[in-house]
Amino acid sequence: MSQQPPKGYHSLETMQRLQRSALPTRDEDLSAPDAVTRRDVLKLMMGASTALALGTTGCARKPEREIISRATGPEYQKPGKALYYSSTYTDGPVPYGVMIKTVDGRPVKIEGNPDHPVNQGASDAAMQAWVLSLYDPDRLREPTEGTAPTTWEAADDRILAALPQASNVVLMTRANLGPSERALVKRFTEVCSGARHFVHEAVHDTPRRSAWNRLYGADGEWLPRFDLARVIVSLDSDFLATDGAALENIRLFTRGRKLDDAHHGEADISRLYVAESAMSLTGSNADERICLKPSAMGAFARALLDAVRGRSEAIAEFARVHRVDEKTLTALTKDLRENSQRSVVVAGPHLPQQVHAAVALLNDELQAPGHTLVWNPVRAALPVSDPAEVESVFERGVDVAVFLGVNPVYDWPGGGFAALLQKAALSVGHGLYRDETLAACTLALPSHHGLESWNDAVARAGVESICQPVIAPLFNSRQEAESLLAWTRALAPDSDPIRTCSDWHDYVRARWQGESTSEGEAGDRLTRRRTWQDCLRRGGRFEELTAASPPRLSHDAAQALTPSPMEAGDYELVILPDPALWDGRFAGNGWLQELPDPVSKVVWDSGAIVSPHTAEGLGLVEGDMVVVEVGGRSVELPLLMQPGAVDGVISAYLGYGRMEGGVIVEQAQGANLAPLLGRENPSHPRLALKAALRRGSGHRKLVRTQKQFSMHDRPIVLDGTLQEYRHDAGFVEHKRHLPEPVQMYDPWDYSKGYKWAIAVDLGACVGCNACVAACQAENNIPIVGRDQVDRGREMHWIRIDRYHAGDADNPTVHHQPMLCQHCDNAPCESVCPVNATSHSPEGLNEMTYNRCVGTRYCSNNCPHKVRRFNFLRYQDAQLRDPVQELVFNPQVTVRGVGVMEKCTFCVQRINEGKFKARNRDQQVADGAIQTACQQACPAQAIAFGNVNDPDSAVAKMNASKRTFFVLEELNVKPNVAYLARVRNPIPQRPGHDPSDGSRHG
Amino acid sequence: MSANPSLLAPAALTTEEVDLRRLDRDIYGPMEAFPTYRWWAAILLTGGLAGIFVVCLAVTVLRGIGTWGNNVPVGWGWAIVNFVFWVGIGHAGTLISAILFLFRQRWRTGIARFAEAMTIFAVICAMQFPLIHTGRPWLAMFWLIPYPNDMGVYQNFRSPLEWDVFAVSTYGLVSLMFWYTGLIPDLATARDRAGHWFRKFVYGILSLGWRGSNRAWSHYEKAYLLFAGLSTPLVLSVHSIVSFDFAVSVIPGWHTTIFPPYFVAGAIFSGFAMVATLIIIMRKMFRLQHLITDNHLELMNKIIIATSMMVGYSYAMEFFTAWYSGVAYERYVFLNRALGPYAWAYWTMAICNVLVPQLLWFKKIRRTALLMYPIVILVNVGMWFERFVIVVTSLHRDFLPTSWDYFRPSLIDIGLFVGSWGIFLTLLLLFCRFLPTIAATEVKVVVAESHGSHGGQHG
Amino acid sequence: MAEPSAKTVGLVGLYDDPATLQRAAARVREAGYTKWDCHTPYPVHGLDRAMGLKASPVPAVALTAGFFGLLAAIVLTGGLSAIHYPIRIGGKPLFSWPAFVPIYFELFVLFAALAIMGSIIVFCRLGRWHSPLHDSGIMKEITGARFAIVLEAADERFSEQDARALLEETGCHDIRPLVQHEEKDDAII
Amino acid sequence: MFTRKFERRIYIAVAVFLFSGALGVSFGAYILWPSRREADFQPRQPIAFSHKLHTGDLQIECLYCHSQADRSAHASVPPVSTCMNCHAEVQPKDEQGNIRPEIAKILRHWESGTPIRWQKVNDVADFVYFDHSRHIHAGVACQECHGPVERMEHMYRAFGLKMSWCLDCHKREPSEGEPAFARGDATRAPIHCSACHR
Repeated sequence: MSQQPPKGYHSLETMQRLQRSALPTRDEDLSAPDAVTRRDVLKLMMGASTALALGTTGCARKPEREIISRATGPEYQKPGKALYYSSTYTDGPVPYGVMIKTVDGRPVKIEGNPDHPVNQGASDAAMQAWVLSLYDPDRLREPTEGTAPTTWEAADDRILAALPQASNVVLMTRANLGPSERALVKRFTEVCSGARHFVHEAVHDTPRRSAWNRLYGADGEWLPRFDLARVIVSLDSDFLATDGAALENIRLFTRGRKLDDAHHGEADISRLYVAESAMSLTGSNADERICLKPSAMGAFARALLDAVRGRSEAIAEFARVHRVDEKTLTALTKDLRENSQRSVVVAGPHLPQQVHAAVALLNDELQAPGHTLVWNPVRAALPVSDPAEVESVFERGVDVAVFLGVNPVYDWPGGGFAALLQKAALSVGHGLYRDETLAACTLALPSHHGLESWNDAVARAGVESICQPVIAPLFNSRQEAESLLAWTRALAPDSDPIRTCSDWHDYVRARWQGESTSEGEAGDRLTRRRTWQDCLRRGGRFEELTAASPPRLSHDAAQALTPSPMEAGDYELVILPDPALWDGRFAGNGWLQELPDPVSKVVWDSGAIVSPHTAEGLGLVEGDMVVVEVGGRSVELPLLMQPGAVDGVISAYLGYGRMEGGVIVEQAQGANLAPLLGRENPSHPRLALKAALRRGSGHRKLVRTQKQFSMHDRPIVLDGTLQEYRHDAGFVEHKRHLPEPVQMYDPWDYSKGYKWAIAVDLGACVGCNACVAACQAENNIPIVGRDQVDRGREMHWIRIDRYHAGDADNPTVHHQPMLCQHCDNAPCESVCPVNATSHSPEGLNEMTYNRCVGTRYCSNNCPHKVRRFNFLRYQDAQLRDPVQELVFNPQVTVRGVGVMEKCTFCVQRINEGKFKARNRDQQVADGAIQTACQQACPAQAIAFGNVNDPDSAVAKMNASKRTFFVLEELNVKPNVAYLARVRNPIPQRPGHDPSDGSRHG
Repeated sequence: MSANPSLLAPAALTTEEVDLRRLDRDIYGPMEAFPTYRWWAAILLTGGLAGIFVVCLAVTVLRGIGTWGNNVPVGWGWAIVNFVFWVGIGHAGTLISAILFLFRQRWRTGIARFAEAMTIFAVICAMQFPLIHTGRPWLAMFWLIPYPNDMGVYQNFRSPLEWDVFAVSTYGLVSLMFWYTGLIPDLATARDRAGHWFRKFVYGILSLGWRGSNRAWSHYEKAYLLFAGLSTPLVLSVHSIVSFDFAVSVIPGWHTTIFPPYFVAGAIFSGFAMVATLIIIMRKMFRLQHLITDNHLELMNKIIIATSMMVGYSYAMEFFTAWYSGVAYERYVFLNRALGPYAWAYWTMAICNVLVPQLLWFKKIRRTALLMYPIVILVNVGMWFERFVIVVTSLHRDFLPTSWDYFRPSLIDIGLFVGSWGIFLTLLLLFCRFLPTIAATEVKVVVAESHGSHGGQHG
Repeated sequence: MAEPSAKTVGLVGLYDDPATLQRAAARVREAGYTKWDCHTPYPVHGLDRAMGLKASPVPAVALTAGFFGLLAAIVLTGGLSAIHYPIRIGGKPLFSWPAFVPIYFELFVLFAALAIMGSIIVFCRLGRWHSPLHDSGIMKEITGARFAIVLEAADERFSEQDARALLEETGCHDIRPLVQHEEKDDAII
Repeated sequence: MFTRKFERRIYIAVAVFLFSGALGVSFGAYILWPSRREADFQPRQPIAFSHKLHTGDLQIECLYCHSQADRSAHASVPPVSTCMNCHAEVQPKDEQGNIRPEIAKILRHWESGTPIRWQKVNDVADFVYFDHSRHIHAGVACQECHGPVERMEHMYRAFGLKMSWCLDCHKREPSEGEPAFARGDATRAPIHCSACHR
């Protein structure tokens, strides 16, 4: 060490270059200016990224490794550095804007696109899980005819041989086709004589949509502005989860409930009334929840209407007939009357048209349209075709049936589509998996994943976005639209301009460039190209939705719809989309299967949800198999007892009981509810008013990630009412449980440098699970399967704890995201014998996987039980599979068997942000580092940052008077602060404490 | 210092007139004869059980701890229960050889050797479990030991598990040395009695050339006394430190200062019960009833009932402390123990450990091997359940109700426990075959003195 | 029994009860012998005094070793936790000595115990397997419950006649010369 | 049977056992000592590229080829196109007038567009997240970890790159003028676990 080695690069020029590179670059949010060349690059990169992935993931050391130096360096791509591409998530019911993070040419994480006006950077669980399905090994990898593999040419030949002669061609697609796809479908039906386009969805809002069509004479939708409303009334509408654009609804709803300690005396937050038949996510966030059967919803809306119009006895009568607390309804009426223009009533899309007519009248009475309701004339989804019409077409015989991305054999209302399919001479299924429909079709054609596709989407008027591929196709697949384009081109006459369209990418781009020129005369090639690139970079074309001229309500139509009382049987059945799996299209996605249901916490399965009283009445316990019967068709599934459900109402989720589509689908339990979808009730297919429920045979345990829902009088979630808060912003102080802490040692000093912390606003969190899925995607968290969850070995680093309080039949529900609290006096650290978990000077509780020997003592000693252990070789199979392993985030170690793991506050992101700042001799700016959960959260309930910076968001939240820490009485000094939830129930009635029993003196 | 010998020591520790040569014959005879078919059958059986251990261990290491019943609130299951159980059993031997030695309890000589051997085998069984319960035992076996390494990382000496490494290995090593020290003169006798050269060779090597020189005896006796003096705090500390695994944590039901004495009392309790369980069979097998007499059994039973009362007191005290603390979490844990999903385990423990031993108040039962046998068996069962109750019921419901869960053992859990019995009994059978099961030299002193043929200068 | 190459290294007197042995030992000591010893099947109380043995140094050795163990423990725990690689653990200081006490105790005991074991081997002269006592079969009689006084020829007072007379005087009826067969190397077996 | 000779044999046996044990352990430790074992690794490379020639004799800066080292966690190995920046012109020939074989290899890769598969020389375990840019910005010279590359005809691994070796540098007390000194940190670089492991 006598002689310093010469510093090879430290010439003057190098230093200058170093300083130059310290300037901010836009390397992280570059989208490709020229996508055609980039696609070639992507193809090239596939091999390299596989090799690199082998190198960068996994705990195991591989002795000899290669560095592959390409012939030419790809543009923008830096090894190990993330590149973000904007795109659109189109698999769900509502198109959302996304930013796709790619590392070394492979997409690894989906984030919301902050520029997209609907989701504004937020994401939901299905969006987060989108990337997993890209690398699903169960995807259909090549075209097949029957079970034999075939080629695209052969398949095309067969189809094109059949199409020109065909007189009856059925083209069945999803509802939310993008504008380009809609145009192409139209062209197809034009060039292919005898072709009819049908739209199929199992979950749709046809009752509401057709009601609005009749009431307003236009095919549009009302978008509620929950942020502007002071009184929100939901009639069986789960708008925070499955009804409408949930990400936007959550954002607006929580915006309407923001609190500011400085003005706590004038605090005014919205009051949410939910009248519902089962405990939904929205109902769990209600300030006042009214248990009501679906059949009573129409009467309820009419009673409210009458009461608001001044006939108060109507509501009293309704309360008496339906045994609902009259005081609540009276208060609701009063609230509505006092909040004209500031209240909104929404009704669930499955309810019959007459309910929507009454609700429309009510909203009109409240002057909601134009104030708390905004009219959107362009809908994301096409209207769904009438199943009876489709069936009649098939009954007459079909020559060619083409199914693009739909699975009617599984989810056809009433079932029995497989028999109809037999009547097609040639059936062509085009999809991601060999699902039920593809398995039944003559030709099964593999589709591109959305991340391999060009596409566009329209979310609403003025919000059009582009979907661009971020990886070359993994398999021998072809995009559905590409196929349709190929067939259209082949059938089109020579003069048709579509003959010149080379591929689907060209088609989409031409449409976008064509439209952008229509506005002006200039329109030279360069401008058009630049506009297209701008849109691509930004994710689309986003304009503010103007409430220019909302249509007027036709009172005649409303009156025509109003009467007819709903007749109900002993049991009413509501069929709901699964919050994670939707209609079953995501059933092959392990992350979503293992995502706990936000209300029941059931995973990998679903049951018939009934109230405990109903179950007791039948002498059944949870897990007993029951038969649900509607009109002679029945489904057997386990009973799920749900406090808060209404007696005599059964609710059940679609999306389970899939028969074909790979290992995950096969592992999942559950029954297919589609056969019970409306035959008898075509106008409201998801609501059966006359259902039967009887004991089935056997028992199947419903596996939940959480078994206890009572808080056991412990000060875990603290909450208060708006009254309390107005009186004293620091009301939580009286409920905290804080004995004088005695500490033997002097505490460490964390006041210098960074001190990372998280604050969670329980008043904002609605319990939607987006954070859980985002964490799973970001941190390489394994899927463990139903059996392992049953044994209590789920791996989620962040979970949403749900507590019930108050009335057992209609409980108050609290959601509490629970993650590693990064305690400064961490009990886990001092018990680890090998120093595998320790504290950083920045306040992080670190978990060093490679040092861990797996004593599990840390987990035992964790009071919050947030540590997770790799009991088995959960990741080994995935690591061995060259396709599946691509999904791993290379910035996070993949944990092997016998290793403890837990939330790290996304330390990979902290380090990345810190290094970036430090390389530029700067401090990390507040908000520059976001944890995955924070980034996904649509409610913006989570803040992360440096508490030593008093201006940081987290420091401000920590300074709130509502702040408390979970189990702070143990003096573990958590770094995760919770802000007490402020609920807004009807102001206190004498002799009744509206808040729950989780009180502490 | 020395207790009144008449309190515990009855007059006769041997039932028949025994001269020293007869004594040697009785003690060394079994190890010099060819093994009986019964021995072969027994070792085949226990060896088979030990084989189960090996198979279950292989499954565990290859597939992971997930083959057990453990889950996230209950991170420790049967492995740690078994560890504490075996360590507890491993207390009787050192206690008999050290504490009773210091208290000059002469009756200890009859059972000391056997109990010490049992201690060592129990500690061997015990040491398996903390190692194999780790997720990555192939690393844990190195990384828990402070040796120079290229990582630059060492151990966390604040962790009770690291204390365990030091405590249990020190205890095992010291017990082994203590035992071996006691064996040296007996090995010399075995050497001198040996007929076959190989036997002579092995015992000769092991006895280190012991010649019974009084100059050696002088040092030897002093050293033995020191060993006893050192082992006494050691034996108390080991189970105290094992109890720290729980007491140092924050988990309600674990975080309690009563644990060290409670654990030590329990360890003595279980240790004596186990000694009684095994020695009753052993003395029958080798016809040593005249050396391990009913007096011995009665004395052991007295200690068993005394420690049973201590343990019972601890059980009661835990409830009192929980109630008196006013901490909701503590109160809940104890109510949950007695009334929750694991009430069956709690009451099994309470009945076996507190109620059943009360029968030992009857002299008849104390002195009849057949009558006391079921009692000591039940004490063994009860003490296993005590550890189960402590480990599992405290963990399965702690602070946040959302993480509460239930623990069910798997077949592998059961296999490992049964297999550890196989290891223990195999070692014990080998011990009975190859080493003197009674501390012959010490018994000789007692016999000589009780015959009144000693020098008379010393009492 | 004695062979031509044999060399008498001492004289053994065998007794049948420990009381006689004690009296004899006192007698031998009074006679001024220094290189002699008693061999007994078990420790005979009072014999140390009869032989005039000094107190054993084992306790001092054990205590010293114990303190070395303590020191080692302090250096090990404190040095590795606070100096070599200071890692923050559980909000405790780097040198949180109360948490190290169990290790201090254990290493104290371990070192002391190892020292005792070592002392036994050294002071009791173990690990010396060859001895004419074994070859002559005397050892067998001792472990078989007889008692012996061995007067070594190396003692300057030793002469076979005097020694034999001394032993006879103490009431010994079984007096044997102790013979060493230096060359008898094939004695294995 | 226990003669002096026998005893001597036992002593010898014990001594041999202890000695060979000690020797075996120390030899084994020496052989297996990770940092020693992994240093000096010198794999065969597909092209006999000389760092000595390029960076030593020709004084080409490290960052010319490893262009991401100051901006990214990975230093990056240059694509063939970077070689061609010079070798499009610089094409030394041997006596027969043929382009030298190693240069010809590059040209072949360039023309066929096939990647070069280099053998990795300096490597750390997967669970170590080493960031080149941080080290370069902190003023650590390349040679401190990679050894005297400018004198390496054939690239080899100069250090074992093991954790205690990293810590030797990280643990140093910061001297005046270093950023850590200004920040008031106790050590020159972070020594907490998540600095490198995540």
